[in-house]
Amino acid sequence: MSPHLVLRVVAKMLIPLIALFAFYVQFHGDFGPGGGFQAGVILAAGIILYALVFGIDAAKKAVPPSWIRIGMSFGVLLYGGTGVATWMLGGNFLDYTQFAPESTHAAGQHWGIFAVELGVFCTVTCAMLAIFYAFGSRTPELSDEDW
Amino acid sequence: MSIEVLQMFISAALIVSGVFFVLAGSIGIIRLPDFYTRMHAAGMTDTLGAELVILGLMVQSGFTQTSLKLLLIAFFLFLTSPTASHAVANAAHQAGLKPLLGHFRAPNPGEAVVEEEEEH
Amino acid sequence: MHFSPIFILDFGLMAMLLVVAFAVVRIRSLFAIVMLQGVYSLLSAAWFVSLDAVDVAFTEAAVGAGISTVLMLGAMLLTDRQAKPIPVHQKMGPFLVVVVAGLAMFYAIGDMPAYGDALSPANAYIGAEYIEATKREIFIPNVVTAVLASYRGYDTFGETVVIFMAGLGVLLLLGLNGNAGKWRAKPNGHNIGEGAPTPARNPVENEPKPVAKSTKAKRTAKKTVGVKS
Amino acid sequence: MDIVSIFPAWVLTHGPALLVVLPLMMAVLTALAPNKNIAGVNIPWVMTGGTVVVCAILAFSVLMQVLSHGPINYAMGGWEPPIGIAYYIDALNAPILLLITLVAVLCTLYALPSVSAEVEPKKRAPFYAAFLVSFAGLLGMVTTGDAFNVFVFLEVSSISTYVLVAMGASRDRRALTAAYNYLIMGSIGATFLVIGIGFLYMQTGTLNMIDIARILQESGPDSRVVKLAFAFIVVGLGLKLAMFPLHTWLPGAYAYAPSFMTAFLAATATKAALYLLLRFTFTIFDPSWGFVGKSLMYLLAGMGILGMMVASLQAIFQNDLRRVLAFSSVAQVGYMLLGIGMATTLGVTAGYLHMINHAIMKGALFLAVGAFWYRFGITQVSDMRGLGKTMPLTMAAFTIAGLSLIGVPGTVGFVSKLALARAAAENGWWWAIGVIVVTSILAIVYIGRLIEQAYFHEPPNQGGGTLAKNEAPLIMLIPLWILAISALVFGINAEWTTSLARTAADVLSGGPIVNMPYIAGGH
Repeated sequence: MSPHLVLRVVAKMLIPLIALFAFYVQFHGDFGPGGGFQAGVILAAGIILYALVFGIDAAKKAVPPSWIRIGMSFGVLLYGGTGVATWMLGGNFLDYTQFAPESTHAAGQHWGIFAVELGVFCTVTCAMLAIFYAFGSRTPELSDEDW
Repeated sequence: MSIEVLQMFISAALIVSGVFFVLAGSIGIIRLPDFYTRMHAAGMTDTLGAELVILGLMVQSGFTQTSLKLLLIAFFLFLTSPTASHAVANAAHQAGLKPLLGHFRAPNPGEAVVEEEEEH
Repeated sequence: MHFSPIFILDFGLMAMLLVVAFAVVRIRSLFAIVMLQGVYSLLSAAWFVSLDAVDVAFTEAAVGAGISTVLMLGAMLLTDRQAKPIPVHQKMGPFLVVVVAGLAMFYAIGDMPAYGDALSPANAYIGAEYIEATKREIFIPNVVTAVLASYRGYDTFGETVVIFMAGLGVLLLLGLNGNAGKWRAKPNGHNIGEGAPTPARNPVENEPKPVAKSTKAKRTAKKTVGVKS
Repeated sequence: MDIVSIFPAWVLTHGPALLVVLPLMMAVLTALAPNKNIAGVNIPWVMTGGTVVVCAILAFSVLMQVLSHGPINYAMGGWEPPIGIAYYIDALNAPILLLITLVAVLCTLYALPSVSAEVEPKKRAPFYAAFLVSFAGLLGMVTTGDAFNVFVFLEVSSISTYVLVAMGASRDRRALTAAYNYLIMGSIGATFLVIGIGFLYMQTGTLNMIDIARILQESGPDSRVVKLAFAFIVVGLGLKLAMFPLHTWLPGAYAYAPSFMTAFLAATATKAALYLLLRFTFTIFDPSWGFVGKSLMYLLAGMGILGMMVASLQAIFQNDLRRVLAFSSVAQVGYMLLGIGMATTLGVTAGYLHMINHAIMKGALFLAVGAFWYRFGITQVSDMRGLGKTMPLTMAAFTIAGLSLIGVPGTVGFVSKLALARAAAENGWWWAIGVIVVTSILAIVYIGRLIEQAYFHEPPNQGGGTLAKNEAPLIMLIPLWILAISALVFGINAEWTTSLARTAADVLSGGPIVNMPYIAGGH
């Protein structure tokens, strides 16, 4: 029997909740504290917890390293693309009001903030995982006696 | 006695007892002799002490959103603190750290307790 | 000067920060340092809460205490558990820099606005305007998000690029599979240089041993020593 | 104006932002690009090259617009400053934009063979991406008119530069220590800078440079917080621009970075930091304030002089070819600081001119050194024997740039040294002229050593016979010779560069932003 039975059971319970919390922080950032940076870090922490408890190979199956470069780039592209979109609509770079110029309640601003926060979220999650994978992969594996 | 006063008393009692456990745990961490016993004290601080304080706060805030959030915190603490204590103690055990055993041997059941000090 | 609870809390937290910072500087066990840095982050997060900077506190707790502790531990596993002692004469330069910078800040304290002064420029000018303008123009309750993502969204774009670059840098230097650093550059013609490795020599030959293996050996060696003592 | 009307109106309005955003976005796309050649085309290189060329065109349009229509303001996100971030481009930073983009174009051209020899094949796409990020960061630092945005883009460019320097590890493992050293020093510099900006914010409550300048003009120089901010900012930028005692990161970083990156760094990175120093000391602070004027004169000029002397001496005793040039860079930064430290129009003109000229000649020198390595693996001075015979064209360009570094008449180095000497004479700093002469003699020693090795020694024996002639590939020679020829052209006809420098200095003295008083003459 694995000596980590307790850890595994608890981690299995917690990781979905951590991910849920990350999304809460992400999408509730307009109203409470939080935003893309924090949410990205929390989601990455959840995945790292998975890697610590179940081994880094299992984590690499769940979140393949090949996604990481794409995810990191996608985040910046989404952020910059929001700015490019505002250019296309005739405004200055990152002028979100262009998305809904007629709105009295600044709907354009809401859409813009939503998009850029999502971009930050993607980049932060993937960058954190990149760093963790890079360091974690250099030991053969995180075997039991190491922890 | 109105409900508020009752609420107050219950919450005060809970918080005070929580603080007592935290204090006892803190003293234990300093005073106890070896890793495993200290772990015991630390685990108590984390789990029982903190839980009781949170319960007291919950009673104080009544049926509100704050109370719900506190309940969630209590739930997560209840899950994570014992797990953390377990993981740390388990790691120490795996690494081969022996618990510190006293000078007294545990008496066999049935025998009379003979207080016999061993030689150093 | 009145000793309000907030005042005592602030000073208590600052004092604890100071103690932890000293401990981090003095201790040589890397494991303890990493843990103390987590403690430092949590303390500063608590302090930020008492300053009503909840967003900052949240970030500090998530990044400083959470993920960077794990990453530092991961890095530490690859190196060593103890920091090498640094001779005193090497410490003097940094120490002087810190002392001079600290004294300079003390020198300026007299002209700084009072702590929490609502009329100080930082609070009264653009800061106040952000709070007003967010209500008027963006309609979201969290001013921090409004400033971060909209008013100063371009800065955040730059920060996102910084994070992207950090990830990309790790990819470039370490690789995700732990097998980076074996490739050797070769000149395109005859190699007559002294510094560069000659093409004839086998580059794998004078490679240092794979890092993971040696640390592993070191670790087990340490462990046996630890049990015996 | 004719040249401006070529560009569509959209480019004229949004060009400044596009100049920075385009390389950033292309960097991200390059990071995703395949490493393999598709149909014989190196995709990441083509993407990088296209981006820098477009950026150079944009920078040209920006410069022309600034020269004909005056400063450009661009409000990011449509938020007018001070509430939002604004770009502010005038005659002071527009030439630097053009300089950075042109150097980047030449370096990218050169990079095609150089990078394929020095960077692992599967890492080429992220490598080019990192280069584009570094490039965009430098452009962002120079274009922005917001003090905090300066810090953000300083970080963008610095972090990518650390990575790029460390990429030299496939050639020499010491690149890793050099990059680490650079990382530590650069982070300390950035911290100092951001603390200084924080104190400025504390004093003024705003981050927009023009707004800070206006408020500081109203409140005057008496606040200790302002003095502290100035001190921190000067130290922070001093680290970045390798001001003399803070230059320790520079030789290592230049010596072990990949060849084309060294050339790019030497020609642009310190220049961007120097521009920021000018902007902060002359636009945000005011040189007529006692502490600013004194630190310009004693600190910047003093450190400049010390750097010129000490670094030139150190350059003589280096064995590594690129270290010689790196120490010479520290010395050349000293020349620029000396010009700026005079705080006169002539002095700043000379410093600015030297900044442009130094980019040209140091770029050429490092490109040539990279070509030496590319063909023969040469990194040491003693290995240069006979290069005049084995690589005649490369060595000729190296010699031209080297002579320019010494200050031989007819080269750009002479023009800016003469301007500097003139400014010193006008200021009554006769000793400074003496120092310029002495350091030029030292330059003769350290450059002469290299040229002597190349021309007055036989090529070494290699496999029986002497080393055969093996010229660098054409694609490396073209950028090298463009720089070498411009070192001659702008040395003989310095009107255009001088007028650019003069307009830049006039911006500081005239002050179209807020009417900044500007001290003329010595004090």
